[in-house]
Amino acid sequence: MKKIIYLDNAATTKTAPEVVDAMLPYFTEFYGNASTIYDLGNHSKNAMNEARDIIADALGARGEEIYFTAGGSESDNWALKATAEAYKSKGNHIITSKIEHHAILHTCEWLEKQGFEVTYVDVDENGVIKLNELKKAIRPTTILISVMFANNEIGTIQPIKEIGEIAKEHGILFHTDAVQAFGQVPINVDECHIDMLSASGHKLNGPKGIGFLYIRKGVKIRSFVHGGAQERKRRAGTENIPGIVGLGVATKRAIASMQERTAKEIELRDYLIDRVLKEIPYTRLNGHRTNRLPNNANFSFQFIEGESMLIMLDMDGICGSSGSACTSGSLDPSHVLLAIGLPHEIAHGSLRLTLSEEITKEDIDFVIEKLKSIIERLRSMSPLYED
Amino acid sequence: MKKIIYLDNAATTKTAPEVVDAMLPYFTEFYGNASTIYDLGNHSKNAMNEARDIIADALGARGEEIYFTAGGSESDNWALKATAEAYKSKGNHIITSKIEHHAILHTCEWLEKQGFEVTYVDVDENGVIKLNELKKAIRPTTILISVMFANNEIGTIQPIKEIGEIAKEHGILFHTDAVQAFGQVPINVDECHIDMLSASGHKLNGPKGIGFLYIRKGVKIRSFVHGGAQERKRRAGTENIPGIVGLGVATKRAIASMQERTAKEIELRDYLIDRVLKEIPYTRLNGHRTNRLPNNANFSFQFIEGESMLIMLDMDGICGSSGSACTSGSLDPSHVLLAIGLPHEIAHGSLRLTLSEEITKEDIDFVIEKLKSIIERLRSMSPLYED
Amino acid sequence: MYSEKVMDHFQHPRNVGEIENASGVGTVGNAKCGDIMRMYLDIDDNGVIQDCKFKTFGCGAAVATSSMATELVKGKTIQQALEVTNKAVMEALDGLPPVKVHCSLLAEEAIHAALWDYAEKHHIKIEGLSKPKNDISEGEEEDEY
Amino acid sequence: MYSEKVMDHFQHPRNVGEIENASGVGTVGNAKCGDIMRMYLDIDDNGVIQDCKFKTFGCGAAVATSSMATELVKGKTIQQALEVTNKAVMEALDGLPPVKVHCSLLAEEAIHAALWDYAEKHHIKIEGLSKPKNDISEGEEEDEY
Ligand SMILES: Cc1ncc(COP(=O)(O)O)c(C=O)c1O
Ligand SMILES: Cc1ncc(COP(=O)(O)O)c(C=O)c1O
Ligand code: FES
Ligand code: FES
Repeated sequence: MKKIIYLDNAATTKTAPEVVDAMLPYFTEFYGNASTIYDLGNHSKNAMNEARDIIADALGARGEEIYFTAGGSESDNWALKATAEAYKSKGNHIITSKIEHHAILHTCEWLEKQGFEVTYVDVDENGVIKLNELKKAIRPTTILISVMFANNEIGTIQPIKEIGEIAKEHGILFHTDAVQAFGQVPINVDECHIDMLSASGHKLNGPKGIGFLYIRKGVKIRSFVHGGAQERKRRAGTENIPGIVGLGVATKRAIASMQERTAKEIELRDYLIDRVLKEIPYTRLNGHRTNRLPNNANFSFQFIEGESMLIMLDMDGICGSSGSACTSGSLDPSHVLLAIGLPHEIAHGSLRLTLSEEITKEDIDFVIEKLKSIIERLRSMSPLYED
Repeated sequence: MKKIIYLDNAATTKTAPEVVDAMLPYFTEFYGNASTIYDLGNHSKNAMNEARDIIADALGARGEEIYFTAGGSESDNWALKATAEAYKSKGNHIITSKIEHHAILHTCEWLEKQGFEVTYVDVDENGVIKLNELKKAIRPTTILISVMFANNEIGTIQPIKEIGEIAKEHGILFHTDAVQAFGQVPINVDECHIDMLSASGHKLNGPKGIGFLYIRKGVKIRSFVHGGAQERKRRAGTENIPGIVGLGVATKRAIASMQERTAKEIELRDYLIDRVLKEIPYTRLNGHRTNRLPNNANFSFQFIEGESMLIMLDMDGICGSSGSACTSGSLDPSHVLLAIGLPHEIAHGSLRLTLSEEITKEDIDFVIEKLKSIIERLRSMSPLYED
Repeated sequence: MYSEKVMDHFQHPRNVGEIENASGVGTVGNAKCGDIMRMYLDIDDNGVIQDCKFKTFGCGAAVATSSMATELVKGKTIQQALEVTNKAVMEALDGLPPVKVHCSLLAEEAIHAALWDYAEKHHIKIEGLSKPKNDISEGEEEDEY
Repeated sequence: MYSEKVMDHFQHPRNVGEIENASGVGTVGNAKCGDIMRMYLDIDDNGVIQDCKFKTFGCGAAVATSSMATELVKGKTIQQALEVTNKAVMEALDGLPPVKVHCSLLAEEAIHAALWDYAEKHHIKIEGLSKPKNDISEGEEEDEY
């Protein structure tokens, strides 16, 4: 098999071998249902609560405030729909941003159909939410503000603490989609006045199909998945113990290695950004230059289209992603790139490269060389490019 | 570690080693996101669709009618809530049974709060739904009938084909919670006129945290988890590839071994039932004598309480479960046992033993001996028992 | 889920049984979980509890709290026995899971019921003892989600 | 997701480039995905397409269908070229994923646009050719869930 340079860690990550090792006994040996009374079940319950405590620690929260879900999308759906349901007698207005993940945006659209009103606050050209617009959007009927911690496409980190303070000041609940941020940047739910927070295991070298929602004690959110009494009666379904154990170990690992790992990633990321901007003409960086996720670089190359670029990169063993229409189920260009002001045709030619701790300078050099020739080739084919 | 006789396979099962083996490469080697364009992602997509086809085959369905979820509870919530939403202009009435799993019942209660009307049809003393009551419950506004394929506590298998025919005749959608039945008894969605079917991986030696909802082509159910375009835009969330692969292999395995395995289980189950009924006085069998899940035995022992019995069994290395109040988050006695007409104090003293292919006659003999002395001991402590 | 002490009292319950011609017998039940506890007291002329036995239809915690409660009241005066509250029993057992707190109330109430029976039979009034309920369900509301 | 033939035409696209003083040039775009295709035709006096080149700003399928379309029309008469529909191009490529069908329409329309341009320049009317749209978006509705 040819060597693969995997630069799509914002899409998903490799499950760390030590995470898999930790999960294994819970498949075939300690497979008991955590809601049972016998020893085998207790073993599961203890393992689960250990993971809960690890995660709570990572956020400055308490174990009983962590609720396991099937991933980021479920956490986002839960946070929005079930908060709206619980607080609808207080008001029907929700504030979010224009650059949220679809798990938030499509949920908001659904809520609009149920009679809720949603304000989608603008971002500036770096993808930072406009705080003055956010403040202006607040109404007496506003029950929830949901703004992502860091954007999945352009990597921009939001002023979460300021948003939390605004929410607190107005007595409004604050949810943040931290699927991209958890494990990558330090987060403290008290300092940032976060009432709810979504995260997903597979973004931090944990398993797929597991995530959590942090719910501050006292928040009266309803259930989203109704049924059994699991998760303190708030989220039904037999607990995914191997997944939960894996998420716990992945969290421990991500937190322990965060400083060193992200320092290295930032160095490589900046090297990549600097060289690409200097060596490839008609190129721009998307997202905030410094206030971005340690591993995220996002470029727009004029005159070319994303999918073709991705296929060519793949032929060289490089995995990247694009805000391009063609890669997702939808054909529209990325709403995030449009929100930061890119015209359609430029939004189409964007490339997101997201690093991991395994990426070396040699990898980056290789990628830059390949990228240069791919872009040259595609431009020579493009009816938009005349030089 | 002392030998464990695991007789709680209705709660969850051991993940089969070959299932785990099949999953492993998808954690650390083929970890690509199935929604991406590069080879690594295609690998995931292909593995996923292979699993989809295996499951579809098992049901007589087509691959594109299988939608992966996080488990039985999510499937049940999805089927009910999002069908109700999609068909509410047609009507607001839903029919189900009194002995459904909480994932159905609590979802129905939630729907009632949203303005839907739900009829909970009675069952007879064997736990079989009363078909004449079901028919009488049908109204012009009935949009959905949801009846479980087999009951998780008492094992009774429902007349699914008859229900499907009634539903079809009246142009009503038919959902069945087959979480306990899938992989244990043959199911054909066309023969039974099933429009939607829920199942969960961990009940058939597959992994926890993965399940599916079969949705017949043409059924206009909405999304439950909104967000990305996964699962033909119907269920958002990065696909849990290891889980999906595991569910595929587990299904293949369960279908291939079904005949031989269940024949053996039925023999042992009947041996267990016969001996217990004969050798322990004041004991009754719950559920239908023959038309029950191959691996399910459920007894009520008068004058004693379930949790104490379970703890004592556990001390002998035997894992069982109880319809007793005390084992779940709730303290109410099992709604299923009450529905088949048991008085409270007898419902409290029930014991469910669910076999697997690994259980031997020697295990059953051991269990019966232990059970006899435990029940004697508890009865001697009971203020209700006078002999 | 249970402490070692609870498991010990569950596995080796002290004072199981009945006392013939007991000075006082009390039976209480909990409609919430359907469990029932019966307590027998043998009280001497000085008002000292000489013996105490129980029968319980109930969960592990119910058995363990019955057992511990009998141990705690034995040898005590009536007044001292009134101080054997559910909290005292729980503490002596190194605690109970939250969902099991009500089981310990069963034990407290069973003692009270047996003392009440004694008082009625002897036509005396015990300071600080009010008529025990037959059903000790707290009626606490569960959170709804 | 793509067939081998698509990948081949994507990796080694035939006839990329421009034709100076082409007999006909057509540019079409697809608002839905923002992609653009330009087709150049060199048509001789007998109405036979001697050469054909393209430039495409678009996805892998757009590149491959452009390439295949140029191959298919080369050497054909104008009337034969009109039979190179998107279906014909797709078939020649061993199919496209459903979400990519519209990309092949881009190729069909680009040929039509180039022929239209040729007809206008030469003041002739081509049987069966109607004025091509600039934007070939089908406007098909997506399922809503
Ligand atoms: C009949 C039935 N339905 C639904 C469920 C819920 O499945 P899960 O716990 O996998 O979400 C179960 C098992 O717990 C069940 O037995
Ligand atoms: C910001 C953000 N939110 C939510 C999600 C959804 O997470 P998942 O796919 O694990 O459900 C993702 C990733 O896909 C994400 O990047
Ligand atoms: S006494 Fe009923 S649950 Fe403990
Ligand atoms: S041409 Fe736009 S997606 Fe293919």
